[in-house]
Amino acid sequence: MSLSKSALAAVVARDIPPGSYVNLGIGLPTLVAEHLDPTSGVVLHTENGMLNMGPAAEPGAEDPDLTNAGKIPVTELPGAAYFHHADSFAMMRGGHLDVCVLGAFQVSARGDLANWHTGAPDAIPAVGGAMDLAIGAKRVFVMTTMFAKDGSPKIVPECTYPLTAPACVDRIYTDVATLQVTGAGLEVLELHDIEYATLADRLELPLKDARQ
Amino acid sequence: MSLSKSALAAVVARDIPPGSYVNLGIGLPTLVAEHLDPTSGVVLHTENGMLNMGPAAEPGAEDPDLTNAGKIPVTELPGAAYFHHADSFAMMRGGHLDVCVLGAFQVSARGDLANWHTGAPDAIPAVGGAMDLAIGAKRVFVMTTMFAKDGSPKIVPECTYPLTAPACVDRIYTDVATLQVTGAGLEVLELHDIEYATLADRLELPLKDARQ
Amino acid sequence: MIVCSSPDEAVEGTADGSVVLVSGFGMAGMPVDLVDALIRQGATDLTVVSNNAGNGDTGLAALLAAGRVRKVVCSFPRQSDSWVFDGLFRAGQIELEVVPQGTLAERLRAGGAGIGAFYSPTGVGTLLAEGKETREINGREYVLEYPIRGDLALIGAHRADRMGNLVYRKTARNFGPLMATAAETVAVQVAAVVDTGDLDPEAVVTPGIYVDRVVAV
Amino acid sequence: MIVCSSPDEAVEGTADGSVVLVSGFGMAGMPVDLVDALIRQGATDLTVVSNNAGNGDTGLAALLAAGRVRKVVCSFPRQSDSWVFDGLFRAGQIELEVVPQGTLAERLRAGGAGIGAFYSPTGVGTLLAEGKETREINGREYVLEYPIRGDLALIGAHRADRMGNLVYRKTARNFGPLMATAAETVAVQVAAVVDTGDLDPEAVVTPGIYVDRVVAV
Repeated sequence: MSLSKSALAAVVARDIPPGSYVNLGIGLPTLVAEHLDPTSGVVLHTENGMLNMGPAAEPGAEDPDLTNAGKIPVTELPGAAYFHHADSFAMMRGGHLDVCVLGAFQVSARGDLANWHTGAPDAIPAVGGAMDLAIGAKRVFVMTTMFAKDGSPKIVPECTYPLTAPACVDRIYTDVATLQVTGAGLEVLELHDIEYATLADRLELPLKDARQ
Repeated sequence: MSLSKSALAAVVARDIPPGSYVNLGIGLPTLVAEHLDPTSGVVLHTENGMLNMGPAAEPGAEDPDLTNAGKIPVTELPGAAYFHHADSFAMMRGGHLDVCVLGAFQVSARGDLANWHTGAPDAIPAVGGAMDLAIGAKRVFVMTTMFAKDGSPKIVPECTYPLTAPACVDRIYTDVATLQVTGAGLEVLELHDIEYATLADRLELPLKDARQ
Repeated sequence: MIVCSSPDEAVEGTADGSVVLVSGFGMAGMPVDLVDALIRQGATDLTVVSNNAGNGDTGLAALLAAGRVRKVVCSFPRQSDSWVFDGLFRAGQIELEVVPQGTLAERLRAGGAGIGAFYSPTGVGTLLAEGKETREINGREYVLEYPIRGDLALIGAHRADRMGNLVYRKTARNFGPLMATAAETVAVQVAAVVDTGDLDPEAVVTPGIYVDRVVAV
Repeated sequence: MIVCSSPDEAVEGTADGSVVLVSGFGMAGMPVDLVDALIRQGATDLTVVSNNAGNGDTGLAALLAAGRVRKVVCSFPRQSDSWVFDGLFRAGQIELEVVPQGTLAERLRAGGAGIGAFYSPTGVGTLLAEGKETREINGREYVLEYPIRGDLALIGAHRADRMGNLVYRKTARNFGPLMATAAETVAVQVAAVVDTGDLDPEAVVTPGIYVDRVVAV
């Protein structure tokens, strides 16, 4: 079976080195937090101005002044620090975050990311911190399903949606495969219940099998 | 008699509006603090990272972590705030200080200020915050003696020393006269024990008598 | 610095056509009472700079619904509860400038810090850099971004002292300290005004020099 | 983040030719023990970025006197007690780049914040802008300034927790928070290392993300 959302989050969590400073994007990436070993020393950053963010607040214990970037009430861990938006984004833009995990509409073979705008004529564009995260973190992980609901792949030769940032993605985690972006194209690191040949056939781009 | 340093400082203090945020430069301008009415609500900024600076520390009560820009131990008044250098100079560069009072080697008829470098070949250049203050404060007051020790005027048609900033000075307070810099040259606002004709004769530039 | 007796006093004199900076990330740090006062004050044809374009029906959303806003400059207008903005936008009744969140913050900081412009790597190669000047510096491409300043800033903070020194609370800090530096008139709503000397000078986030009007709500 | 057992451990591995950022305004915030350790460590041909060029015979002045510094980037080298630097400079044994104090601070901030360059009004029309690119923006002239980054930052702070969060004390804060963002390796000396959770999260000035090594002295 391809990976459930939770199982995919566990795979991403596995690959985050202990002690990393990490930003988890809104939506699917938020699930990664639940799979981080509390003893790993991984510190979560939320771009609305906090380091050492804790889990979501228990019902009834929400504090409207303490939310994550998705505006969900969260909690504070010992060693937390608060700062304003210019300091928070200086932290990102300046390359101080070790990893950020982002969702995606599309990722191209060279690591271009599209995750903020469908390009639909009636869409209201809303970028938030996506572009800052994509260019800022030392390593950008994308977490997504490999195929859209219509069956078309989200990993594409060239993005057709408007870009968030060119050539920014390091690794792509999907329900059926983990892919590494290299200067020479995409390498398959692991597969989940799919044959290599099947995947290669469904993606319209060259792949290299780099499974151990 | 021309004004003593202390009397000159009192004249400058008189012209600082109540409630102003003020930076007093190193040296002579520091004396202005002693003449500010404590009920005036004037708040002193020191560019090494503090607002609401108090008087110099009493002997024996010095704190090496609390100094002014001249590295003299000072004190903290209620309502003080500390900040780092980028925030402190953003405050200046961004035009948030109402007045700064600076010393001068020379001031030109159009308000060019030279106060950081004699231009002597063996001088070690040291600018500190002089250029930031000169371009940043809403109003720049210069406080100096009118004449150098050799009798030459410090108010000159063109500065011969390297500039701190062009056209930045609003008003010049000296021991013998207070001058306003205007788009049309210098206006004499008050004289201290010198005849207008004598002053006009000793300065090699046009003056306008604007005394009330 | 004036301690005002009402939010209405704090927004007095706002002119039509003003650029208004509104703090908050969603509702955290949103100065709802000041925005409500601005609605009563009546200024119109406003440009609003804020991270979002209103949530639900209060605060900024109410100002938009009252038809007072010509243009919104923000990073993230579209949310589950941004129906007021969505309706106005789709009806062509409001202008939108979308700015990456970090660039929005940095442009406000530049506005307050007297920086003429700066080169940012954010947005390079995207729709949001189209038409903007770019430059390669040390092998990396940057886009030139200009400061943002407001005529009025409306800010939600936690506590003020009588000199206008401010502290914020948790992630409600967000854009407040930046907007406080970048507007001609800065009005702040707080939960309490405390005596001068009651705030820790090491922990003051916005020094009073930036603050013109404070009101406890 | 490592809590080191000695200042020597905190400066281990410093390479010859490094750019070293040294906090402090005069002696306030000067990491004297780390600088002394750097002298023992032996790295040479250094470029030092600091507000001053050493005071008296300790700290930065001692590093200069030991002949380890090729170049100083600072705003104010000449002081009543800067005899070590003065002698080296007059003997042509050290290079000097003078930078206005606010520009020095802003260049360090830009280095930490990923800003490619910025336009500053400071220094326009002076010797210190000679040879630099200028640009008129909205009727005012600006000079283009580039970021400063270091290989190593040596910082004097007040307290750290075990995650590297820092607080400073009074005007000893000065350049520390900026330099902490702008170097590959950041070493900090503090009066005490406290337990994680003992610092007020609202009052942390330098978050631990910026800090690599801490030593209590």
